Amino acid sequence: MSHGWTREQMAARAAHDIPDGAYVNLGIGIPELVTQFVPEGREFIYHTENGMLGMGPPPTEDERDLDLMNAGKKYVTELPGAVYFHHADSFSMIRGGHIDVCVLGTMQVAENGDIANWSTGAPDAIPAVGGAMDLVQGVEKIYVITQHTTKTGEPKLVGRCSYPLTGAGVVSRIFTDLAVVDVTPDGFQVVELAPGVDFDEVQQKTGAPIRPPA
Amino acid sequence: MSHGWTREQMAARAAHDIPDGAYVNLGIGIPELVTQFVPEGREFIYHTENGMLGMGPPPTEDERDLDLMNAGKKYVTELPGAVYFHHADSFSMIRGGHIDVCVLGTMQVAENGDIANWSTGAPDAIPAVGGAMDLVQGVEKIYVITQHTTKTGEPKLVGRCSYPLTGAGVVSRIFTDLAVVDVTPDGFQVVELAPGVDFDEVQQKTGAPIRPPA
Amino acid sequence: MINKQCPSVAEAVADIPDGATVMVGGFGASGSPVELLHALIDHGARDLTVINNNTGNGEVGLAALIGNGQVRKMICSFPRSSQSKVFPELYRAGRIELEVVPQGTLAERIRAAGAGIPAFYTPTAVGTVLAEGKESREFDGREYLMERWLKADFALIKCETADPLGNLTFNKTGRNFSPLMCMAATTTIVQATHLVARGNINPEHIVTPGIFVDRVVEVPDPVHEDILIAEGRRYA
Amino acid sequence: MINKQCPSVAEAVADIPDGATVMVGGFGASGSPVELLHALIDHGARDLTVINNNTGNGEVGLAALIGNGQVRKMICSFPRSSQSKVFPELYRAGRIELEVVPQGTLAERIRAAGAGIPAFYTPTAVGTVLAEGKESREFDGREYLMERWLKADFALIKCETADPLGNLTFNKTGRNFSPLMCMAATTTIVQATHLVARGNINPEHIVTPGIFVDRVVEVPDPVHEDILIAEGRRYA
Repeated sequence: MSHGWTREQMAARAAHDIPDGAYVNLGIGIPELVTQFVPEGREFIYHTENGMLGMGPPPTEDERDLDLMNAGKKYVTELPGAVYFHHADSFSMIRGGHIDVCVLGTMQVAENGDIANWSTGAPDAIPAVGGAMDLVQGVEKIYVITQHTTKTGEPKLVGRCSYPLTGAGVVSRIFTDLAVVDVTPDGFQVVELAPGVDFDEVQQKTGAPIRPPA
Repeated sequence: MSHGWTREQMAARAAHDIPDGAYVNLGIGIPELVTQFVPEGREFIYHTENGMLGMGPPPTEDERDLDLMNAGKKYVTELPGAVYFHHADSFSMIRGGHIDVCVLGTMQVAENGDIANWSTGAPDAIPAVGGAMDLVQGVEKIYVITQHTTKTGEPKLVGRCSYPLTGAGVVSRIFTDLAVVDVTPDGFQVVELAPGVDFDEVQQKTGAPIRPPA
Repeated sequence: MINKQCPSVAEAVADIPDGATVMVGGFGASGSPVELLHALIDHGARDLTVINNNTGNGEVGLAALIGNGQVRKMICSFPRSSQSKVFPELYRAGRIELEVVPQGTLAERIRAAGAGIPAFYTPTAVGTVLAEGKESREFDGREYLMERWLKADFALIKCETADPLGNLTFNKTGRNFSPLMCMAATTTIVQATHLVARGNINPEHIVTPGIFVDRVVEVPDPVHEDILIAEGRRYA
Repeated sequence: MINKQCPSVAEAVADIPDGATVMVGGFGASGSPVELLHALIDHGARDLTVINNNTGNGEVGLAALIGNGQVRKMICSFPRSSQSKVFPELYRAGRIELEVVPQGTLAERIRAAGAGIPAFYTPTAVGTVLAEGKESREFDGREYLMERWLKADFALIKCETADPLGNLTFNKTGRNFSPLMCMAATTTIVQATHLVARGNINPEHIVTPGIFVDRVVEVPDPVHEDILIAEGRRYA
């Protein structure tokens, strides 16, 4: 019997909530899987903050251009209608509110929409923020895809983030292996439960009060 | 016997002071004549603030492209090595100090380097500033070419401008029909007298103290 | 498949409401979206705030829109030209408002709006009457003025070549304010002299990425204000 | 005739003094001016402040410059990568300084320097530890941080095609920060994979106008950090 969503199913569920024609920026990790699950009849255009719209899948060895990378420094390709631009234009798209949806992974997300996904704050950690703080402030809808808990079972959906914030009050919706959860003015709200998951399990694995689906 | 400089000679004298390889923005009127007097062995690249470097002379009827205008809305041509860009990039060149010399006409210029060349301040005047205030603040060397006096004999080199300022303390050097005049911390300083002009005439036609050539 | 093509200039401007703020690309006659402006005259929206470097030429395009009484306020750097009579007459009669902005500050305010920068500092206009009422501040010993972003509800833009995603190229100095205005308007409407299939513009040569464009109308053989004026034409 | 061509990378970087602030184009290995960086290692200037998005890869290019002890301080957005060991080791040993700047803020600060904008406001990093010590201010009910321009003495840039006036084009996402850094440095030094005659780049396709460029060196068939690393190479 199935219990919860796989990584692929989480990505597909997130893709389901992205409208046709959206300009989308995808974080590294599970968010990258979104490209494989674009619903029939829809088209998303992918933005990579290092200066491209219309990013396509990884190249074959023959197709590879050593200058054509995504923000995660992986080789990618260009789709018809792609365009290149410099970093100030790229972050104008982000900061200026032109990107419709950003899908991020996270370490923690709080019931007030705070997100912490760039640093553990450990004394020997090398702080590396990249474009995360620009994305969470600039993009209209911030979606998060994440396992509901850490590998050791700690909640990733929490009352307040203990790690240093990437942004305050910015997350709209969270796609976990157990549920789709909205961040509302009243805190976490389950929108949908994954197959075989009951609400009590979600509440138990969430580090803050959460409301059942309506 | 020659007395003073013609418009063409004023432009040639100004061109003489512009170094090889300079990026130059020319105001409307006498400054436009500078292009005809580039000294042998030098090359200037002309910037027009509506989005072009490498502006060439007016087109023949056949060459004319209706979209290719200069800042004075006259048809121009492109020289080899020309480049087009949008207005924010164009004024980044100006404001960011990348243009080496701007040659402007003026209504008044004061001994402290103030310039007034955009409005008489008359009650029924329609204020129209264009790029003048950007140019005088952004360009490293502001040169002025002007008749020494108005048509009615009033000094254009004055103690303080009576017209609304374009910029304060920005003018480096003035090329008039009578003399080349520097703006120094101690006020006007004649650098060179035009043929047949003596210093007393210059002093008499200048609305502020002026020092003779060294 | 995303397709931003719109069948006519009339449909492209049909939802511009009274009271809208409208950016209009072009510098003088160069790059002026004349067909879109004439469609806006036919459409009839009034009480508009219009942002353009100038105030139009002769009695066509932007000047005709102003002459038709549809514009409450102009925001521009240079509201005069040898062939502009319409604006000066209305302005002297107190029937149109004017905000004069230095040209580079106008460009940067528009870019700032598109880039999500609410305010910035510039040395332009320090010590002049255009600094009155503005905050000033010193950085590294030099005085600067604070300027705010400048947004619009709509932008009317002319480009040379577009594809259905709204990727644009421009022709020579017809580029001017247009790429900035595409970024700064909620809804950007473009007339393209050539509309080509997706993938037919080299991705390195695109000036305005389609993300900044909402509607594209093909207008082959566009009219040019200087030609209309030379022919003695007026639009009303 | 203006000609910004320089005969060798060694001559191009020969006047970079100890203590200089140097911007280095590139995002990871993409667009990294490896030959110029290696020339700077050979030249030996020390006590440098280097501005780049990252801190180099493997033990070549920027990482090799850092590893050679020539860099006092890095200003970057992301000083980690799977192949960067040099910087983390020096940083943990307290032998190199680090200023972390969000990527978009880094880009905009560099552009501001080139555009003569001493400061601007951004929403990025509001409410985070990177806002500490920064002025904040509310506009239209939202909080923003004030950020200052970021200038450099030199920029080291890789481009695809250049002409003798310094007009440049780039290759794909090799463009990244490079056009901004060209604007922001007092002296901009470019390595071009192709150097063509004046007039041989379409004026509509030029990305960086020559006014922002001081020296151009042709480096045909440039090496690429990812290839060097795959081959197990290091530069020292």
